[in-house]
Amino acid sequence: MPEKILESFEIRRLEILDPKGEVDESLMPSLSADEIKKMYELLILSRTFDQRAIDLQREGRLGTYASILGQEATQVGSAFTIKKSDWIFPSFREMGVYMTLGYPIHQLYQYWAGDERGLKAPKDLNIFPICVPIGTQMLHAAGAAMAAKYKRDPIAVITYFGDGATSEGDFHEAFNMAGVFKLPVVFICQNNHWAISLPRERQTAAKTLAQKAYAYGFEGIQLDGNDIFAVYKGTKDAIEKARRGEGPVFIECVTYRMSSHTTADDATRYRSKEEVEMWKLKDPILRLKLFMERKGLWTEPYQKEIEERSRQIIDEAVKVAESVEPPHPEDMFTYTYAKPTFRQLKQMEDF
Amino acid sequence: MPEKILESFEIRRLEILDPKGEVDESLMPSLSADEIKKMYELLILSRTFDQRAIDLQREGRLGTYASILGQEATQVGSAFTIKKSDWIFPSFREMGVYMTLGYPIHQLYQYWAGDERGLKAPKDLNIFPICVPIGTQMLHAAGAAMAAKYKRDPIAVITYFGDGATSEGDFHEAFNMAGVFKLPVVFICQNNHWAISLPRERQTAAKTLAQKAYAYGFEGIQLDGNDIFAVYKGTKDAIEKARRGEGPVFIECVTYRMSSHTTADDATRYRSKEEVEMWKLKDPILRLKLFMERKGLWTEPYQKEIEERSRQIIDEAVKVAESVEPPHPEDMFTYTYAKPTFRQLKQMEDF
Amino acid sequence: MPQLNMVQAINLALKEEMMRDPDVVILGEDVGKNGGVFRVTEGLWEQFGSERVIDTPLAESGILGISIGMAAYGLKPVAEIQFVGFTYPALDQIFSHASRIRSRSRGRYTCPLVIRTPYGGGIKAPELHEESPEALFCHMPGIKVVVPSTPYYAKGLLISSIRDPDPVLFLEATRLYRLIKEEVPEGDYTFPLGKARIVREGKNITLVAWGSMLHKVLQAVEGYDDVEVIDLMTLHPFDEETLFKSARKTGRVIIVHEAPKTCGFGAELSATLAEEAMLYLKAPILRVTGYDVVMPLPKLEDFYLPTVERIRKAMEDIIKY
Amino acid sequence: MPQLNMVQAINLALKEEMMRDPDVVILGEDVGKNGGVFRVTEGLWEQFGSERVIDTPLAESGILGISIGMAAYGLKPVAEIQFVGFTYPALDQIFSHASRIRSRSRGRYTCPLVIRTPYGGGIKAPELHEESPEALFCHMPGIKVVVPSTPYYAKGLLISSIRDPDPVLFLEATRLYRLIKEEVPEGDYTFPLGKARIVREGKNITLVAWGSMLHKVLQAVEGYDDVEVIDLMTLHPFDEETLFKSARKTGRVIIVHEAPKTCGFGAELSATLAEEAMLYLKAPILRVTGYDVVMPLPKLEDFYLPTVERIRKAMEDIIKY
Ligand SMILES: Cc1ncc(C[n+]2csc(CCOP(=O)(O)OP(=O)(O)O)c2C)c(N)n1
Ligand SMILES: Cc1ncc(C[n+]2csc(CCOP(=O)(O)OP(=O)(O)O)c2C)c(N)n1
Ligand SMILES: [Mg+2]
Ligand SMILES: [Mg+2]
Repeated sequence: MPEKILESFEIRRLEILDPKGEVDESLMPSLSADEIKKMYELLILSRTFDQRAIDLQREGRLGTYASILGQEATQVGSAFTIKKSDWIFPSFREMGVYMTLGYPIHQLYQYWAGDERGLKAPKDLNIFPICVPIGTQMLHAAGAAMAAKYKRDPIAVITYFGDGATSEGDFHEAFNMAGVFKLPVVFICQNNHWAISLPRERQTAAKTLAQKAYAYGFEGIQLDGNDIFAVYKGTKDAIEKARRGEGPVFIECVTYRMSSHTTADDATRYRSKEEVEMWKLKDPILRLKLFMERKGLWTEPYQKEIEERSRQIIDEAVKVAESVEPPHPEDMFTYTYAKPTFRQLKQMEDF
Repeated sequence: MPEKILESFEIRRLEILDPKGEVDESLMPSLSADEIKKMYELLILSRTFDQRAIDLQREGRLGTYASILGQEATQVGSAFTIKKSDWIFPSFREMGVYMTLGYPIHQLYQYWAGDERGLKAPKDLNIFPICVPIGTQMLHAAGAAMAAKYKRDPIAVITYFGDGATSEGDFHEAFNMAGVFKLPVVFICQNNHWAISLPRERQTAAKTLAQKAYAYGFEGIQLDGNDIFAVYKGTKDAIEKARRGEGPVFIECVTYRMSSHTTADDATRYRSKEEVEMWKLKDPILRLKLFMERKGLWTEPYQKEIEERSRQIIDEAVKVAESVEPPHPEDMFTYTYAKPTFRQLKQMEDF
Repeated sequence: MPQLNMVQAINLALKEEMMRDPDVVILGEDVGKNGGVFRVTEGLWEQFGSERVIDTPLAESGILGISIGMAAYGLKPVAEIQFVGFTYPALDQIFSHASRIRSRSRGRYTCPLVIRTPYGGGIKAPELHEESPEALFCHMPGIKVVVPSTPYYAKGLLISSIRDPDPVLFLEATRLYRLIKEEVPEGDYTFPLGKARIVREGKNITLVAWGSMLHKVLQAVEGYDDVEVIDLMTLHPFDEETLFKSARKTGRVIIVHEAPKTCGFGAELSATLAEEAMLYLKAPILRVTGYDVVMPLPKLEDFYLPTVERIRKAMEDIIKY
Repeated sequence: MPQLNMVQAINLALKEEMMRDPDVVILGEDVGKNGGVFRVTEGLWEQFGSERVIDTPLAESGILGISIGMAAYGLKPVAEIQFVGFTYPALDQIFSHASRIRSRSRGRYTCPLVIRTPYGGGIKAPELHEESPEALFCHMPGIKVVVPSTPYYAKGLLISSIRDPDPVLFLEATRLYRLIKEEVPEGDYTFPLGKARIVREGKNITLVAWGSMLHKVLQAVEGYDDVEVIDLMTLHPFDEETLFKSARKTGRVIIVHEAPKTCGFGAELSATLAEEAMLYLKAPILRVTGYDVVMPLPKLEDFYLPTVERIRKAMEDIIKY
C-alpha cells in the first residue's frame, strides 16, 4: 500500500492467576503472605455483604439492590492499591471497593435501604457517593484530578464504571479531558459482560473496551478481572503512574455479573444458563483460594474463621444500620443549599 | 512481553495530488477531463460565493458568516461523489457541499441574512438544514442510516463536522451507534486545525482524529483534505461501501481554515501569521490548477471565463435573495407544530 | 372487554400500531428480549423482530438523536427512555432538534417521534428514578407533553401520540403501571391530544391534576360533595377551555402535582387563570406540590409527595377563604 | 470611578476575585488566549496563566462535569458556556450533579461553581445564540439563578456568586454587554443573592423584569407617572417580599420576559401572587413575553421579543381593567 502509516497500536491483555490457581511468576506482583490473606478476607467479606443484602432485600428490609457477585476480585484488587489521599468516584456496583477502603459497612446498608445519610463519606475517606446516572461520574473524577494537579497534590483519582457506561457521551468527554490535560486519573471499567440485558458485544462493535483509550491519546489495557493479581498489578502500575504525573490510564477488567442486574431484574429472561455456568468455573475467590492452598496460606479452619468473622461484621453492620433513627422529614430541606431559601423555610413549616 | 496482544491497528493517510500539482498515478481515481473541469469550476464557484458573503457581511447585508476559504477541496471533492438518493447532514461550514449538490444559492444567502426560509431544502435534495449545536447532527445521520437500512434503501448517509465536534459526547454516541448497527453512514471530519481559538492539538491528545474510529470497531482514514483527488477517492470508496451495506467509515480530511472563525472573530489574536502563510502554499485550488495546466485542461481564458460565470451566478443569487419579500411575523408560528395550538392562535392575533 | 393495567394497555397500543403501520419501530435500552424494565414492550421483540424492536447501547442522547434521524427519514420511532431522569443527558436533542426541526427546515423535515418514559414517585426507587420534570418540556415550543392517568386513556392517548405529526413526550406514571385495571377495548381508538376530561363534576372547587396525582386527588375528594376534578392529560398544549369553564363555575382552583413547586407546571396553570379568569375567582389559586428540594430517597419520599391530607387541607383553606 | 460596560465590569470582578483567592479558576471554550468570544475574560489568561484560565475542548457536559469535580475537590471554578443554548448538552451535569451533590452526600461534598453564560435575544445571531431558558434552571432545586441588568450590579452579583457555597447560573444578557456604561467601583463589593431592587417607585402598576428586558421596561414607562419597576436580579430564589410589598401597594402587576410565555419564569411569579397576594390585586396579572415559538432567526427576532408597544399596551389594559 503506498499510503502512509501514521500510527499503530497494540491492545494487550494481562493475566497472572489462572482458574486453577496457578500464577505466571514472571508477572506476579510482590505481595506478602499477610497482604494476600487480607485480600482473600476482603473477598469473603464482600461476598458475605452481598449475600446478606440480597437476603435483606427479599425480606423487604432493603430496596432494590445491585449485586457484586463475581466481581469481587476486580473491586478488592483495585481498591487494595488506593491510598487515603487518593480520590475515588464510584458508580453504583462497587460495594467491594467501599469495603476495601474501610467505608462504614452499616452506611452501605443504610443507603440501600433508601436513606441518603448512608452516602456521607467519613472525613478521612475521599470517596464520592454512589452515582446513579450512568457514566456521569467520570467527569467528576477528571475534574478532581485537574484540581489535584493544580494544587500539586501527588495523588491519583480513580473512577469505576461498567461496560455499558462506555457508550455514554460523558465517558467520551471525560476520557478526552483526561488525555488533553494529562490528568492523574485511572479509569477502571468493570466489564461484566452485561448492561442489564444488553451483552457487551452489542454495546460497542470494538473488539475490546481497552482500545477506546487510544482515541484519546493514552494507554488502555485489558486485564482478567477475576484474577486478583492481574487487577492489583494493573491498577497499581496505573495509579503510581498517575501519582507521578504521567497521565491517565484506562483499565478494562474483564469479569462477569453472576447475578441478575439488580434484585428487580431476572437475568434468565435474556441470557443462557450455560454462559453463567461457564463463568462459575472462573470464580475469582475460588481461584485465589486454590493459589493460597498451594502456598500453604489456606486451610479449612482458616476459611471457617474468616467466614465467621465476616458474618459477625455484617451482622453488626446490619444491626447498626437498622437501629439508626429514621431521618426527619426536615432533612429533605437541609442539604439543598447551604442555607434554606425563604420558600423552603415556609415549606418546612409543614413538619 | 508475556502479555497477550488482542488487537492491533494502523492509521493510514491518503495523498494523491501534491501542492505542485503532481499526482501519484497508482492512486489516481478515474475521472474524465470534464469531471475534473467540473470540480475546478465548483471550487471557483465556492470561493466566489464565500468572498461575496464576506463582502455582504461587511456591508451589513448578511449576519455573522462562517467562511469556507481553504476548505473547498474537502467540500467539493466529497460532495462530488454523493447521489441524489443519498442523505446529507451538514454542520454549518459546508457551503461548498450545498453548492456542489445544486442547492439554490440564493437560499444560502437568505439563510446567512437571518431568514430560516433559506434552510428549506428543495424536494429532490435530501440535505438537512445547517446545524448550529456542534456535533449533534451526526446522530441524525446515524438515525437516517438506520431507517434507510430498515427500508432496504441502498443509499449512503453522509455527515460533516469539524475537528472541534469530535470532542462532543454526541460524536461518541453517533459513532458507537453506527458501529453497533453497522450503518451505511460516512462520517466526514473537516479537520481545519482550529475550533475557534483552540488548535487541533489541544482538542484531543490523539495523534490523528482518524484513529478514533477504531474505538467503535470500524475503519478510520486520514486524507489530505486540500487534495481533491484524495478526498474524492476516499469518500467515493467509503460511500460505495456504505451503499453496499458494509458499514460506516470515518474520514478525516486534513485542511485549514484560512480565515477567521466567522466574520465576528479575529484569528490574529490566537494564531501566527507564519502558520497561515504556510498553508497558503497548500491551497487546494492552486494545486488542482497546476495539475490541470500540466494536463492541458487549464488556460488563462478558461480561468477568466469560469470566474466570470461564477460571478454572474453569484450576482444573480444575491439579487434573488435580496428581492425576496421579508418573512411575515406570522411565519414564526407556522412551523412550531403541524397545526398551531390554541395559545399560539391567540398570540398570532398580535399581527 | 379485557381488564388491563396500564402496562398492558400501553403494550396493546404499541402492538396494534406496529401491526397497522410498518413504519412504527421501537427503540431503547432493554426494550427487546427483556421487554423493557417494566415489561411494557414485552412480547413485541418476539413478534416484530430485532429490526423493529431495537435494543440500543446505553446512550440516551444517542437514542433520541437517532430517533430524530429515523423520524425525518420517514419512520415513526417510539423511543423508550428507561426513566424520565435519564432524559436529562438527552435534553439537547429534544430541545435543539426534535422540537425544532420542523421550524428550522420550514416544514421540509418533521419529527413524528414519541418518547415514552416512566415518571414520578411513590415506588421507593433510587435517585433519579422518581423525577417529575414535565414542566421543563412544556416550556419548549415544538414538543407536546402527554400524561395518561388510567389504562383506557393511556391506550387512546398513545395511539394519538404515535399518529401525531410532531414529537410527543409520553409520561407514564410508574406508580400507576400496575395499580389499576380497567376495561380497555381492543382495536383502534384514539383520544385527542390537547383535551382534558372532567373526572368528577362539582360546583365548589376545581381540582386539577394529571397522572398519578389524579388518583391522590380522587382519594382526597372522597366524601366531599360538589368538587370538580379535572384530569389534564395533555400538559402541552393544555386545554385552556375546560380549565376556564370549570374555574368560572367554581371560582376556586387547586392544582396538585408531584414536581417541586417553583416553576412546576402548576405555575403555568395558575398564571393562566390569574391572567385570564381572575374576575371569576373567589379565592387564591392554591398549589399542592412537591417541595423545593431534591426528590428524597425512599425513606422520605412519602413526606415529599403531596398527600391526601395536604390536598384536603387546601380544600378546607380555599373554602374557608 | 471608572465608567465600565458590562463586559468590563464582569471582567473586573473576575480579575479581582482571582487575585483575592487562588482557588478561583476559569474554564471554558476560547476563554484563554482569545479572551472569550465576547472578550469577557480578556487579559486574564495573560495575567493568571493557562492553569487558571483554561481553554477546554469543545464539550459542554465535559466543562461542567469537570467543574463539579474541581469544586468538590476545593476549587471555585467559574465556567463559561459560550451561549446559554449550549448548556443544553450539559443539563444532565447541572440537574443530576451540580445541584444535588450537597444533598446526595449530606453535605460532605459541595459545589461552589459559577456557570457564566450569555443569554437572550436582540443581537441578530444564529439559532441557539439567543435563548432565554432561565425557567428551566429555576425549577431545579439546588441551583441559584442570577441575572444582572447593569454593569454595577453585574460586578457585585458576580462576586457574591463566586463566594456563594452553592452552584450559581449567572446569565449575562448579550444585548447589554456593551449597551450601557456606568460607574463601577474598583475593589470589593457584593450584592446579596435573593434580593430584588426597586428601580423606580410608583403606586399604580408594578412592572417586574430582569436582565435585558428591564431596559425595555424602563423605556416603556418613560413618561408614565407612578409606575413601579422591579429588577428581580436573582430569579431563584427570588425576592418574594419585595414583590409582595409592591403588589400590595399597586394592586397591578405586569411581568415582562423574553422566554416563551408557557412555563416561563413569569408563570411562577404570577402563580405566587395568585396564591399569596390575590386579595390585594385590582386586576389580572399580565405577562408580556416571547411567543410560544422557536426563537426566530434575525429577520423576525424583533417581532418575537417584547416591545415597548406591547408593554405599554399591557399597562393601558391593566389600568383600564
Ligand atoms: C443515564 C442512565 N441511563 C440508564 C440507567 C439505567 N441503568 C442502570 S444500570 C444500567 C446498566 C449499566 O450497565 P453497566 O455500565 O455495564 O454496569 P453494570 O450494571 O453492568 O454494573 C442501566 C441501563 C441509568 N442508571 N442511567
Ligand atoms: C454545542 C456548541 N457549543 C459551542 C458552540 C459555539 N461554536 C460554534 S463553532 C465552534 C467551533 C467549532 O469547531 P470545529 O468543530 O472544528 O468546526 P469549524 O468551526 O472549525 O468548522 C464553537 C465552539 C456551538 N455552536 N455549539
Ligand atoms: Mg456491565
Ligand atoms: Mg475546526
